[in-house]
Amino acid sequence: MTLHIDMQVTAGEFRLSVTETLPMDGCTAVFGPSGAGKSTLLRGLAGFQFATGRIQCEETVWLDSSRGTDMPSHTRRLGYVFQQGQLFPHLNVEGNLRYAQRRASAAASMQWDRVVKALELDAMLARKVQTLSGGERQRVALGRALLSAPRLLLLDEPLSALDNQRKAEILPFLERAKDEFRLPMLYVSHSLDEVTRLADRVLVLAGGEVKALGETVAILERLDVQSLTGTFEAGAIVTATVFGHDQTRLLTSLRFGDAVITMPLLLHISPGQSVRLRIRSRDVAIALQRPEGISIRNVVAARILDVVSDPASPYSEVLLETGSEHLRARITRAAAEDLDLNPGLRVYALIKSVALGKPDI
Amino acid sequence: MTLHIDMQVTAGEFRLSVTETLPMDGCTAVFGPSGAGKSTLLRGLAGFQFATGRIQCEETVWLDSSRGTDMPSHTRRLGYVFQQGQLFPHLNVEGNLRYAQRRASAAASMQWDRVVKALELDAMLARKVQTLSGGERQRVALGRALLSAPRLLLLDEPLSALDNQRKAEILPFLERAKDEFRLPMLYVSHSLDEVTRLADRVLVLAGGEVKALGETVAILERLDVQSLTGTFEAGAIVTATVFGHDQTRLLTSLRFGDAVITMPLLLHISPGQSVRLRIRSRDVAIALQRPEGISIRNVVAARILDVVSDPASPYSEVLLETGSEHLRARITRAAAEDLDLNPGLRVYALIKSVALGKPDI
Amino acid sequence: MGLMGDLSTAIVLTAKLAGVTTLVLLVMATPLAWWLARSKRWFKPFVEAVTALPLVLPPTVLGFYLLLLFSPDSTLGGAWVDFTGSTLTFSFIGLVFASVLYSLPFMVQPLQTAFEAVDEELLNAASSLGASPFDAFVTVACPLALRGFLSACILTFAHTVGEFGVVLMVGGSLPGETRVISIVLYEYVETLRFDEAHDLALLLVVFSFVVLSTVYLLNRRLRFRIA
Amino acid sequence: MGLMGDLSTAIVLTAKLAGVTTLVLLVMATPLAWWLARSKRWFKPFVEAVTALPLVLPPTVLGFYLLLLFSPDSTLGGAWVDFTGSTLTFSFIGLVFASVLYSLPFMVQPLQTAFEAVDEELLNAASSLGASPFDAFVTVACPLALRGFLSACILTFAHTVGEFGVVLMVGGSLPGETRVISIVLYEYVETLRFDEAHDLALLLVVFSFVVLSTVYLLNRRLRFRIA
Amino acid sequence: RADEIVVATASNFLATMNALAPRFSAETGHAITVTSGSTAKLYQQIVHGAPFDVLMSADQAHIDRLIKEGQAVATSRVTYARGRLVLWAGGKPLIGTPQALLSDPRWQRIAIANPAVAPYGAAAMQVLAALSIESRVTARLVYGESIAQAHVMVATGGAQLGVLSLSQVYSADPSTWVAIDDSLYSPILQDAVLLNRAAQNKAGQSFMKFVRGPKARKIIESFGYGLDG
Ligand SMILES: Nc1ncnc2c1ncn2[C@@H]1O[C@H](COP(=O)(O)OP(=O)(O)OP(=O)(O)O)[C@@H](O)[C@H]1O
Ligand SMILES: Nc1ncnc2c1ncn2[C@@H]1O[C@H](COP(=O)(O)OP(=O)(O)OP(=O)(O)O)[C@@H](O)[C@H]1O
Ligand SMILES: [Mg+2]
Ligand SMILES: [Mg+2]
Repeated sequence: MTLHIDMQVTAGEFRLSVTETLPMDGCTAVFGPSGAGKSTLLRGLAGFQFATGRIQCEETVWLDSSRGTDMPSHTRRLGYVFQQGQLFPHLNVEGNLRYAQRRASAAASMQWDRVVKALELDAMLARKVQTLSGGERQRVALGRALLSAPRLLLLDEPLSALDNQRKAEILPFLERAKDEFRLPMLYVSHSLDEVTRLADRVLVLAGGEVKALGETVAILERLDVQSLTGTFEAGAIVTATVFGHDQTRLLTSLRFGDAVITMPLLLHISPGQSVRLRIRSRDVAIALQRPEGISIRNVVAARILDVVSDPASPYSEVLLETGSEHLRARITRAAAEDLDLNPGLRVYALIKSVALGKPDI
Repeated sequence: MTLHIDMQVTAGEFRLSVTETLPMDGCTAVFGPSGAGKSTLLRGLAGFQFATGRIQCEETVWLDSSRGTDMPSHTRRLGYVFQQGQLFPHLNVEGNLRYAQRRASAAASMQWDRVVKALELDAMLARKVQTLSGGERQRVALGRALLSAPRLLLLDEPLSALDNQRKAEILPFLERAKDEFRLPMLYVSHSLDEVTRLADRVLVLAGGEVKALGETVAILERLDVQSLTGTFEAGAIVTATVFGHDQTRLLTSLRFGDAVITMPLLLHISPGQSVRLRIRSRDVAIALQRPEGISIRNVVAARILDVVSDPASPYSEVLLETGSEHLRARITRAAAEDLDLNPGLRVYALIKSVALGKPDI
Repeated sequence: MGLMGDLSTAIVLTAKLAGVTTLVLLVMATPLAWWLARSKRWFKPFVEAVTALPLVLPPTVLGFYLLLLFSPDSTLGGAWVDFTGSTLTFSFIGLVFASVLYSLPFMVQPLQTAFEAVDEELLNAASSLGASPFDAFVTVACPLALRGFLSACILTFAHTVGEFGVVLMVGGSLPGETRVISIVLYEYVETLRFDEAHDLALLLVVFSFVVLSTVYLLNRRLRFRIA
Repeated sequence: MGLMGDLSTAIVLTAKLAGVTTLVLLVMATPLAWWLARSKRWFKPFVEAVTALPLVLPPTVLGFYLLLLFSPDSTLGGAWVDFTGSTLTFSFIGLVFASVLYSLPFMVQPLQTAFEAVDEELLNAASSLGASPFDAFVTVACPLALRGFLSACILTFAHTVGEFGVVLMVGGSLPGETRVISIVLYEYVETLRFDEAHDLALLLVVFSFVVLSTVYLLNRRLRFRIA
Repeated sequence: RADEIVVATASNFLATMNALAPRFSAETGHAITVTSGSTAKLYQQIVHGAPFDVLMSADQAHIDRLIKEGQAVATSRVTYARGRLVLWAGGKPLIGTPQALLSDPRWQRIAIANPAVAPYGAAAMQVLAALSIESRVTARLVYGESIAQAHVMVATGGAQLGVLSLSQVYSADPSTWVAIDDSLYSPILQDAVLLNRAAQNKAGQSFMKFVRGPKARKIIESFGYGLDG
């Protein structure tokens, strides 16, 4: 069950060349600077743009230019959310949604109520698409793609026009689409939080080439990737196991390495299950002794693996180990020097519970 | 030097009604949920949409429906960056930019080099606009608006299609446009960091009405506004005075209230000058005693003014006072209870220097 | 058959001819216009040129050549007689053939212009939703080109009503078969029956005005509802 | 004056008439088409209907009424004589007037279709950059409607070349003044000079084909460069 | 001193006129321009100020009208030709009486000029009436705008038989056409007249004289027209 890509697309002076095999489940984030070729990759996969090479989705060969195979887009069964929406101007909102629904299988067309409800499209069904605001338009585009019951969902910055509240509301819906319907997605986004939340793996593109592909955890920790993607949000991704929910204080306790940490309630995860958390370097502080009388609840014993300082930066990155997990702390160089932090030193990592909550997407 | 707005716009069932007077300098952020009427407000001001009421920009009456005055858009001398770009498809990138330049005053047309350089448009001047990526398109749209040498710049989510690195590169350019050319702007954005960075004041719209207008500092602290705008990034905005730069450790020290804090170097601000910092609640922790041997450098003595807890939330908001400044800390309810935090208690606010650095926009 | 009978026969015949011609062209020219709007083949400009050619020949001359083509002695005309048992010349069906050929550019050109204005990305969107190219053409391109269809149909219909050079030559002015209003009106003018000519011309103009206004009004209403 | 001389005079005259008519209509019909494309007035559909009316009258009949209108005895024709000293009928200028009227729909309709496809938001963008409505019309709407202009000009030009009913009536077939190719060709057919008719028709068709192909080829090149 | 005239000619006479014109110029030194159209069209143009000097009509009715309306010089009027009807089948040898030929259903389509607008058409209808074969023929008739168009219909094979003017087939092999007896229709007399604007025009007057002259008559006759008076 894989999507095998060995594709070249030429657009003017730009050349995209991608050779990768992606699993056909979960969400693959496509990450990279503006002009990297993210949209071009998606368009090539969808068959909107002339491509050469070979694409095979599960058993179906979409493209094989050596044999002259090139399945037309509409038979590839994919949903596409365009960067600019591309709603049909001659249909109203309901017309746009029904357009997709009517062409999907019967089973899929039963999604109607769920999609409409989740994206809060009820109130605008009768509206002309010309009268929608930027955010409303993108919600309709998303709903339309979901209603077409695709085998693979290609999303080109679907949430960038939405406000934080709407993003926070729609993200879980995408998560559900991914988990419940096992709908594989390729997700282009500039937002690290969206990616962390949704993506199982990340494909980093720059200059039309794949710079990295791997598990979200691993990729987002790589400093070279971070400089490519222009993010300052270095961090570590850890896997923790839920062992209890505190319904009064609305906290969930998790075991992570040797430590127990708490974070805002994760009700949908039952005890025993594990979750993935992204802990940003900037949210981690270091103490030499276990501090008392402090509001920071999560104090994790750890050992310093490395301290990376750069005289051109005010910061030091401290790499920590706790049990089998890694953490990163970004502190000022001044602090690292004053505390005399060195590899091997046993310290305490301080992590605010609040930082583990719903991310600020 | 003000922009006086007393305008009503009706679009289908939606009705926008705004009566406000905005100073014609600096940047006014327009903030609000999707569908709030932000674009409608800008379109009404630009004269793209039929509006009634009165708009007066400095001495010029743009609209006065009681007298039948309605200045056509092109005489209002405003720059507009559209949510969807709206580049001219029959011109290439240079053509689009020259289109604006040729219609601007001679003095303004000398901006060419600066604009092209700042937005890195050189390499794409000869390109067809159809071949631009989403982010490139928006950069051209921005450049075009700047080159038209407007008296007022209306920006409708100009950066939402850009990656973090580009955003970080363009923001300073907007800041310069605002400061050096004293170009007033109305800036629609969903990003709190953009707003904090650029805006002198914030106009909060919801359901076609102004919910709040005031200094960025004051507005962003208001909880009602925060729930309206769907942001979780509650915080406080403090004014601090620079008193020294440490060139080795690349830190700047600032006096703020009774305390001294350090943060990554702010070289462009000379000692004695003051800066505005937004300190997010989530970046502030509370300790009962001054902690030792900890990487958090900024430990500020403060007094608890209020603790707001909500049984439906795992969090408590702690409002702190230090000198004449206020701070907010978001901690878990559990921590607040365990530490027995109550109004009047003297505590220490812990603020990571890192959190004060370049924001994660 | 009285004069009024004659006239009303002619009116019905004209409406029928213009209607059938418009319908036939709608079916024939739409795919052609679509192809012209989307194709990138090197020979496309030449097809475009051929499409416009019927315009440059004076109607009578075009009629002359059509007569040659349709004549039972010719290959086409002969084959037609063999298959149908009746001649293509001096028959209603022959008139339709002639009008279709003559009015082709009026249908193709506005349609092509309208189709070219349809955003390629919307067709991509349709295909991502599972619409085949034909489906997308019918459900996206055509509705978006509605105004082009209207314009094309009006030009074609009106032009067929007004045309008489070709019709006279190929049709032979047979009452009830090929004698359309334009021929009747022509005869009035030629025989100096000015009063009747004025009346008929007025009738034609008023009727056309009413029909056209209605179409345009409906179009407006339609567009307000659709778009 | 030899026959060939006669023919070449007719060719030059035809080109001149079609060219002038197209130019005049370009200037006159463009603002009209723009207004029709953008206006939301209640009477717009009626103006649209009037614009299409010249089509429904048979050319000879239209010619007859134009003859009445242009005649020195009429108000318009008389005023023209008073002002210019020459008659409108049986003169080149009269032919231009007649052709302009007759070809109006062919210019207006494709232009209107093309203008309607121009995105309102792009005009807003232009005005935010300081372009007056006229400026935006010239620098944004017109280039975007390029294909509509091409289509309109070709329909108009070709139709004026092919038209002879009106021209014959209003112009009177005066060599060098009003005797255009279509009339010459018509006369060849009428006087049974079929060989000459074939030659001339072929010439006309080949020439038109070459011109049209060139225009379409250039248009393609142009579009590749512009868009 | 040479003058210039414009002669408006009925379409059916245009070919003959084209032969006459150079002769006239050579003889008198006057320049001549020939224009043509259906007689009705030319009449209307004259009424509305057309710059024509002479009208060569296909009938007498329009000349009557012009004279009555004071548009033409009555004294200049002349009958320059008499049209004759023939049957023609597109060049195939034709044998038989007009009556037999017209009645023969083998001719599926018979082209005549539109009787409403063309004198030749009206004459053709008179022939049918005189032979009492209207009922057998009418259903097979097709109508050309002019006698020339009727000829074209036959020449292209669209119609199989035509009631045409002798002048149209005169130069062809006589076995391909069958003349119709003059007594079966009232004579198709074609008149010419000098128009008012040319009343004082030397060239106009000399043209009227030329048309009556022997050289012109010979040419006219050579095109298959009869000559009366
Ligand atoms: N037809 C074309 N001709 C020339 N260059 C093109 C063409 N299409 C795309 N490009 C260029 O290819 C590069 C990749 O474009 P693409 O749209 O894939 O970028 P992207 O990664 O989606 O960027 P963004 O985040 O800004 O949307 C860009 O530099 C773009 O300008
Ligand atoms: N012509 C119209 N007819 C009906 N409703 C309209 C029309 N134009 C705008 N609206 C509605 O008015 C509201 C405000 O739209 P507007 O585009 O100003 O929102 P916005 O604040 O810019 O939202 P976003 O952040 O999503 O861009 C929306 O609900 C929109 O759907
Ligand atoms: Mg993109
Ligand atoms: Mg908006």
